[in-house]
Amino acid sequence: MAKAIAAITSASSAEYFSKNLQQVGFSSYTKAILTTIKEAVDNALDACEEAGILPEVSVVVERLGEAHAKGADRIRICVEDNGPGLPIDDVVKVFGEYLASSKFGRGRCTRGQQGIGISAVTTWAQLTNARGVTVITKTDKMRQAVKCIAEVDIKHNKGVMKDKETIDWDRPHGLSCEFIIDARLQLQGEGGLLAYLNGSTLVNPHLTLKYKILDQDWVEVPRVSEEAPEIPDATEPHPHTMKLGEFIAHSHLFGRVKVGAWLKKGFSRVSDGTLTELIREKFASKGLLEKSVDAATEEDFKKVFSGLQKAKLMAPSTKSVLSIGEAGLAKSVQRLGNVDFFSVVSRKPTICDFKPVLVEVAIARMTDRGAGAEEQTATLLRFANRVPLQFDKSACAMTKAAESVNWRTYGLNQPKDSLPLGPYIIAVSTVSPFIKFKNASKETVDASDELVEELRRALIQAGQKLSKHIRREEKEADLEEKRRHIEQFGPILVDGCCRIVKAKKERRQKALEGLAKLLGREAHLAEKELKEAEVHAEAALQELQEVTGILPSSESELAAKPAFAKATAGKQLSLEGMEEKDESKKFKKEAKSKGK
Amino acid sequence: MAKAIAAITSASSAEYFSKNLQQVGFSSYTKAILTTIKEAVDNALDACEEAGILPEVSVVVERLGEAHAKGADRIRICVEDNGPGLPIDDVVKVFGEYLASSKFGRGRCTRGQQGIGISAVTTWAQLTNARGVTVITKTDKMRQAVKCIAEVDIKHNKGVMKDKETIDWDRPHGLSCEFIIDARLQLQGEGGLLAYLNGSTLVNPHLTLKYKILDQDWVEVPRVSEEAPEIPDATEPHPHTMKLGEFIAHSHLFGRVKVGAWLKKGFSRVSDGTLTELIREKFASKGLLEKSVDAATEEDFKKVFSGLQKAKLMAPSTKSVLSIGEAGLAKSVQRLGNVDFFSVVSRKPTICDFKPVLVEVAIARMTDRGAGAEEQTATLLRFANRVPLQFDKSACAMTKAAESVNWRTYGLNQPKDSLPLGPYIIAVSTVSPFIKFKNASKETVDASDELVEELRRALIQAGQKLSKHIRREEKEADLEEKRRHIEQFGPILVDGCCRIVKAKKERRQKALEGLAKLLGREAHLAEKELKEAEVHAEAALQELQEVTGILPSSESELAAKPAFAKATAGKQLSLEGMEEKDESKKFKKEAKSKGK
Amino acid sequence: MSGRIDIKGISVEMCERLLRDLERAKRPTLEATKCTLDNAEYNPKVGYLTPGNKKVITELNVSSVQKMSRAIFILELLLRNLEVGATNTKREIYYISKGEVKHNPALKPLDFTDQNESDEIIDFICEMLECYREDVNCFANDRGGQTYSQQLVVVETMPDGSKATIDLSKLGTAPFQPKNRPQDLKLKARKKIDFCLIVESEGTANTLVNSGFTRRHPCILLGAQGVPSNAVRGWTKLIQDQLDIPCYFFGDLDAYTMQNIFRTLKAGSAGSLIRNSDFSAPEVRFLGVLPEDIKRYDLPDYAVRENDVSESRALKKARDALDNDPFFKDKKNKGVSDILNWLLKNKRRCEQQAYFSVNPRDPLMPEKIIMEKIKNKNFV
Amino acid sequence: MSGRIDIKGISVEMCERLLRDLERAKRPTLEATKCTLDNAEYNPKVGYLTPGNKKVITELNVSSVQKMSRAIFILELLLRNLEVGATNTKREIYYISKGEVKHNPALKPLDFTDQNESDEIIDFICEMLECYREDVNCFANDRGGQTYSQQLVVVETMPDGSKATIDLSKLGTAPFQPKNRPQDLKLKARKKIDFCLIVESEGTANTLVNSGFTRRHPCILLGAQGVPSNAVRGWTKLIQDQLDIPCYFFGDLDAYTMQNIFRTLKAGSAGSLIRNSDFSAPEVRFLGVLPEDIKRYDLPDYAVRENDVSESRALKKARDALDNDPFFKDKKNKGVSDILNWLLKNKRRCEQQAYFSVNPRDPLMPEKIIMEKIKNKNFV
Repeated sequence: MAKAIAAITSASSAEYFSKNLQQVGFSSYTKAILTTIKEAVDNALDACEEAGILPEVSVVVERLGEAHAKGADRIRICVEDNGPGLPIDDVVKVFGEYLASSKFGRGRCTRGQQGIGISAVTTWAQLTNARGVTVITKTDKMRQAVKCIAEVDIKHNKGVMKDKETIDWDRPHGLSCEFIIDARLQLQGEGGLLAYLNGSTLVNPHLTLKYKILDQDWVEVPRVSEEAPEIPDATEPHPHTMKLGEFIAHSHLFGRVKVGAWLKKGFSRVSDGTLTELIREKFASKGLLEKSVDAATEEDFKKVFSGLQKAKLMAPSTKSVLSIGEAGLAKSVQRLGNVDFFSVVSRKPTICDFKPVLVEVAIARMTDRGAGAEEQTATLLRFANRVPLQFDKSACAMTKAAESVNWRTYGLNQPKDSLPLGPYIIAVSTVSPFIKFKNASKETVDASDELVEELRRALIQAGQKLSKHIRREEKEADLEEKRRHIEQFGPILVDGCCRIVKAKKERRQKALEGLAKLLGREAHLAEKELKEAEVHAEAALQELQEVTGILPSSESELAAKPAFAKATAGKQLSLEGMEEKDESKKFKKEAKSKGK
Repeated sequence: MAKAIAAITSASSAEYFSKNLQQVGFSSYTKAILTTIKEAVDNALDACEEAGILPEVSVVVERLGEAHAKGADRIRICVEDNGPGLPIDDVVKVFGEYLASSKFGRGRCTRGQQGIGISAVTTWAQLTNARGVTVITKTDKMRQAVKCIAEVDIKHNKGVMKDKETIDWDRPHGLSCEFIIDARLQLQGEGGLLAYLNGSTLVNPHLTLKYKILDQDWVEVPRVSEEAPEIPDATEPHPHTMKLGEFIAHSHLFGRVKVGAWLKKGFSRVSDGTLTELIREKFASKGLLEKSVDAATEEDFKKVFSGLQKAKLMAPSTKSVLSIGEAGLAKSVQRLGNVDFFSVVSRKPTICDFKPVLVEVAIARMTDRGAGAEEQTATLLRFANRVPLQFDKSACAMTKAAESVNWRTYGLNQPKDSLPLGPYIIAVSTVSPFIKFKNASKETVDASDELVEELRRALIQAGQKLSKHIRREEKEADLEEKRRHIEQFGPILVDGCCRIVKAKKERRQKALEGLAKLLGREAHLAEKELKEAEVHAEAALQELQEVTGILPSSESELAAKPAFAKATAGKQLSLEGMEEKDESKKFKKEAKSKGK
Repeated sequence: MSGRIDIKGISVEMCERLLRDLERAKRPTLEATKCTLDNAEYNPKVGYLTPGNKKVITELNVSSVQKMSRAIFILELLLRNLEVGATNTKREIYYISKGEVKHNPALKPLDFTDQNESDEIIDFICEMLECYREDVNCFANDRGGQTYSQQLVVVETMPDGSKATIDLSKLGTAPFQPKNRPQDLKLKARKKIDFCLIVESEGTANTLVNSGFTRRHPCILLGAQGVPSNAVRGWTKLIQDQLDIPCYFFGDLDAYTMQNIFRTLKAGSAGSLIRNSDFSAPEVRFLGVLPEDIKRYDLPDYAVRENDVSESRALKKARDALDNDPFFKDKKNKGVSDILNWLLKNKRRCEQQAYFSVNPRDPLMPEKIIMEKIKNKNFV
Repeated sequence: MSGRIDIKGISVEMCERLLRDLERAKRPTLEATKCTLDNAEYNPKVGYLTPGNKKVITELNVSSVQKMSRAIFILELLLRNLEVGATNTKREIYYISKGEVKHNPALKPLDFTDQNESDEIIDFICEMLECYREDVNCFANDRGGQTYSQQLVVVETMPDGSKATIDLSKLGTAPFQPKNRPQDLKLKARKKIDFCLIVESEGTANTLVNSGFTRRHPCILLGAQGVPSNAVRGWTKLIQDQLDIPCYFFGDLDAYTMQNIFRTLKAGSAGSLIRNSDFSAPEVRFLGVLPEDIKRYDLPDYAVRENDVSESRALKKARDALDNDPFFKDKKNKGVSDILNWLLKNKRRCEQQAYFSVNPRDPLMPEKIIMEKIKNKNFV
């Protein structure tokens, strides 16, 4: 009755991914370009930072002609960096083997994590154009650079090197990779290449980026920070982040140490006090803690694990997260275009879902968005470990948080449950050694309640800072309006009265003077309020200067015309009573009830 | 300047997936139960069908207590089948190794494809409960069954067998697997376990399913078809579905054959005529086609590939897709509950995005949905290769197609661009050897325009069939109304006229008789229309009986009261002029303009 | 008026025919004049919209039996009213029918669930009998038409044959208010009357009278109060026919005024095709506001708010009217359709009160402009 | 009317004060009576709503300087009108102001962008001067109040001292139409007049007159045409005061009629606190439809559609009125507030035409019911 059973064969991960490239960023020809550049740039930046080098990255996108496939062009993409270069043996691993990585599961805030992305790009090039990646590499130990083609042996998930040759390359070290792929270029829009490039410069103040796209001229965006970020080392795992199976498996990494020692050394936040508590609560005996890990039974592990889950432990350390910093953001934000004013917030690292997370926000008001910008939705830029996320934004934690903020409180227009309107850029950066993406193509960060709340707080603080500027603008407009009113209506009112009572010219003159005094006094009051607002802004500027060492671009204009000061940054505010304290709200209500 | 570069290490696919279990169906505790059962049942059904065995599957879900983790229970899940069983050596491959499969990339309509799912379940059990899966297997070659524990060696992506023992098992062959996991049971709702179980029985008419959930009694849903579906073999790839790189790689599988022979043998739809065309259009020389594949240069391949892309080829064969069939669906739909009437449509296999696809639809009107059901949104069940899809429905091709149909045309209520309202179940099944899922957890089918259009046509046809029933119900109501009208208004009209013309009693009587004749004749007409509608329905029933050998459950009632006949099924309709021909639309308009 | 046509006779005849058909088991039909624009004809010599040949034929069948029964039922009520000389509004008819049903449960199926239903039946009856609503003693509210004149004398012959003579110059500041039926009125002029001015806004009519317009000019001045009621339409017709004086309409420059107010006053409406002969005054001319007045008098005008529902509907209707309305299509009314075209093209509008802005210090300026326009034949 | 109060004097005084303050650089203020319900007082002996002590004080500041300038500007226009005796509607005033601005660019800042803005200023002026709109020669459309009587004679004294005498029995079927200002009218009765009946629906008033109500009963019958206009309110007040006859209001039984129509006729409105003394007739009684009439005459009534926006708003307003409206709170008007309470409790309504259903074959039935109710003092 039963047929012969088909043989079971093992496929390599390369086979899996090559069949499922849509899951790792190649679901369309337009995304193919973006993914290719993104993976190459991510690797370049990671390598530079790892090596403590200030990155200088160039990107070239060239159209070679029509592709074989309909709806696509043959596109050449070349990404070069001044990083440490790859030892020649590593080239095929990095470009030609899936899940080969120096970073896999290490719990650090690097952009790349798992060693899939760039191998997928090579696969895409192979599939669409029958040729892998052309790599040039030079480390500082090599006298000449090596050029070769790397391909994926899909059947065996192994890198293959072809056409290796030695060449001269006029730089001490670096890496260049060139892909020829079927793809289609989208320049503008949220999912466009420019959004990616701008986003990358925003969250990487230390990056000098050059790019040449099709027939356009080279563009250079110089770095605004001379410090390469220090990527913190990973910390030991926190027991509350583990599952039982992982816990037991973890013990095997430590060989013949005693259980007690293993617990203290192998985990964060397990102290002698914790061990005492385990004994007191009968989750472990003294004897067990003295036993070798190898000798512990499964039952032992289960009990200790249960005990640790119930123990009150300090939250995990947040030392392992990397911060861009307010200073860097403040400088970098100026590279986005003509910035009218902006605010930046760098939260303290915190724990969400038992994992360390750091959230940073920059909001900038742009002056070059043209007519109608006030009615358009603000631009939201999302970053995960300093990589721009450009797709599927609606389900993302960062989008949800931004939509949940009541931006009207800060003087912005906002449709219900939506992003605010106006020529604003809202950049949200989430950095964590353990970002939970919703899918393998890393486009959306899973929206856990804790993470959304943390993001929301950062956005609220940035909104509060921003509102100081907006408030000052309103005060200026108000003063202006008051002056206009007086000039316009005063004489009309006095003249009308004079005609009705048939008054003489002298009375008119006197009344006009009286009126000017009266209303001038009031305008004076508004001027005083404006002054006060300016003093606040000045103080904020001062502080910014102390933090960053620079003043925003329009510094000179600022000195000449203090009423139009341009930037602020501040220390992290306490959140207590935040909503109540907000004064801009009150101010707006008053403004509304007037003038009717 | 540059730091030491970290070493590159290779991770196994097991490491990758175990770090990313949220991508393969373990993003929440509730999904964990569903994914576990789904993967085990999928494997059971695939194995039975492969072996030509009518499947009998049992599912047990038991709560063992609280889990270590908050918000979860310790759940035991056991799935048993009467399939061919696994040879003992294969057990660890299937349960303990990622990407080990008999089906990987074979282009057949099996439920499982890539060998990820069940290994992920084992991983989840290991992670949350420090123990893999307990398997009992017996093939018809084994005298006794073997019981063992299989686990994943995550570091090396290898299956590990533990505690192997021989036991007695009272069945000729079969497989049982038991997982103990941290999870949480959701029974009701779109994402609930019952929806999964009901869905599975709907699209697997040949399946007998037994289940016991927590403390509830055993439920048995017996099969309604005695034929195990024949899973068609894969066909050779079609050149238009390939990318250049794949095309070249494909040549290596064929050794030393001539290029011409390779093209004809290695691909679907490449004929002698195609080769002639290639020569005529100068994409290949006669010489090249006579050359051995091994001797062809990359340039040769590229030219031939271009030529094939430009050549007009027949669409790929659709022989490789599997059909549930209208008969099977018609029987299976009765297992959903108390079905009032229903319609089923099994489209011919077709090509979407160069890949063979078969779409089938069943729509049933339920009588047991309680009050308010008319205002609730109809239930949409989605199936991909006969596996229920339960999450992320909004982006799915099947949802999009169902929302795009104008259900009002068929007598259903429907808010704009939404699913229709009412106690209906709309089941849509997509079967294809190459279903493009949006993510690795296989919850959403990518909505390409071609696929959505094909789905839409199937739904429209099912709607048309359904509308016959709805139309008959309207006709019944209409006849009733007509009779009521005559009785009520006739005498009033005649009396009024008589009073105005001061007519005598005799005239009144005569006029009333005349009126009765006149209007009676018309009611008679309505009765005739109803009869005709019934005859149509009868014919459809007849046809159904021929196809399925059964009549729907309410057969006896049907015989007694032909006006309330209950089911229909029909041959595939031509789509030409479909919208124009639709008569129910016209009918409804008339009904509206009446009675005013 | 009640004697204009023999309602009773026509009704009996119709019911007789209906009954005869029924007796022979023949399907009876009711014929009604189709009162819609596609059955409206315009003969420039006649000057108002008349019904074409299209009939709405209702055949007795299961779907129409309710409507027919209701029609006969209401017809009986109306005939009774005519017999005793009672009059009613539509709403009263609705309640009378409620009372009939209450007193006779056999009529229950006829019961109207709201007034719209009985109104529809009354209209249907009028279309069948080709009569006015007033012919069956069913009257709408009197509205508009308040009239001032120092020369006009109205003589009404009462049902008892006596005559009432009303000298409009003797009413103090009070106006004469015409009724909804063109009563048996005879109009006389104590002195020569030069013209009749119909003012769209009742309020502005008042302002003109208060400022002495009717004292300075031998004329008749009346306010239309928006879309002219039957009273205003019939009354203007009487003035035109009996006094043979030029009539001018002074209103806003906008699509709504041109189509709904002026066209109705001058040529009747599609809904009242049967009545237009007595309820339209084809000689009325449109005095303004004319498009050229905006420049000539530097009037403040407005852009049509195209996102305003009613304004954009009026524009759409204007476009339709130019294509389909026989009144606007006839070259005799080119002046009026030119204005519609201008409105569609320029999307501007100007209100009649804009004349008050010409010289704000001279309250008589609007009067002067009106007289100047009449003198210079500056109207269409 | 124009001489009722010294508008000019009050205005000059106000401007003088304003100017004097300005000369001293003192912040001037303008005081206006607060015309809202929370400043309405009701003294049962007076019988209508009067203003309390609350004033709206506008102090000159940057925010109010525009409003004040506009007020003085419009005031000047109005004073000019009074001087030359010109009258205008609100819309005309709007256009006159447009003209002023056009001719004098210095006034550009005052320019109104739409009529609402100038209307608001006119109301503000009236509240400051504590005068009627009519006092500053600004008139609304005449609306409603068409009056029939066989006994009433109206004598109007014209500005030139001459008198116009109008005998309502001599107008044929035409009504007497009162104007929006309680003119200098003297009312006389040719024969004894028993009562005055104010009918909510103009159409039903007509039906009653047509059927001979005014011929059979020595009375005055007038139609209110919905919410009573100033004409109707002032005219009813004149009839009440000069003829000293009982006045009855016959209208629908619903919350809207009780609050917006009957209350306004009897005691004025909160918005017109200043004018109520001349524009309300406190002796008017509510004849029906009374809640008990529904049973007594078996009238068809309706459930209030609570999901209808306007009906539910009327109910909500009724609830507020019972809590806050001094008219409804005073025990003198308990009968009326009992009806409001009944409406709130039962959520039913009944239209006045329901009387026509009582005996559908007798066109005089509504008249009989009305007379019976008057005779039996069956009113509140």
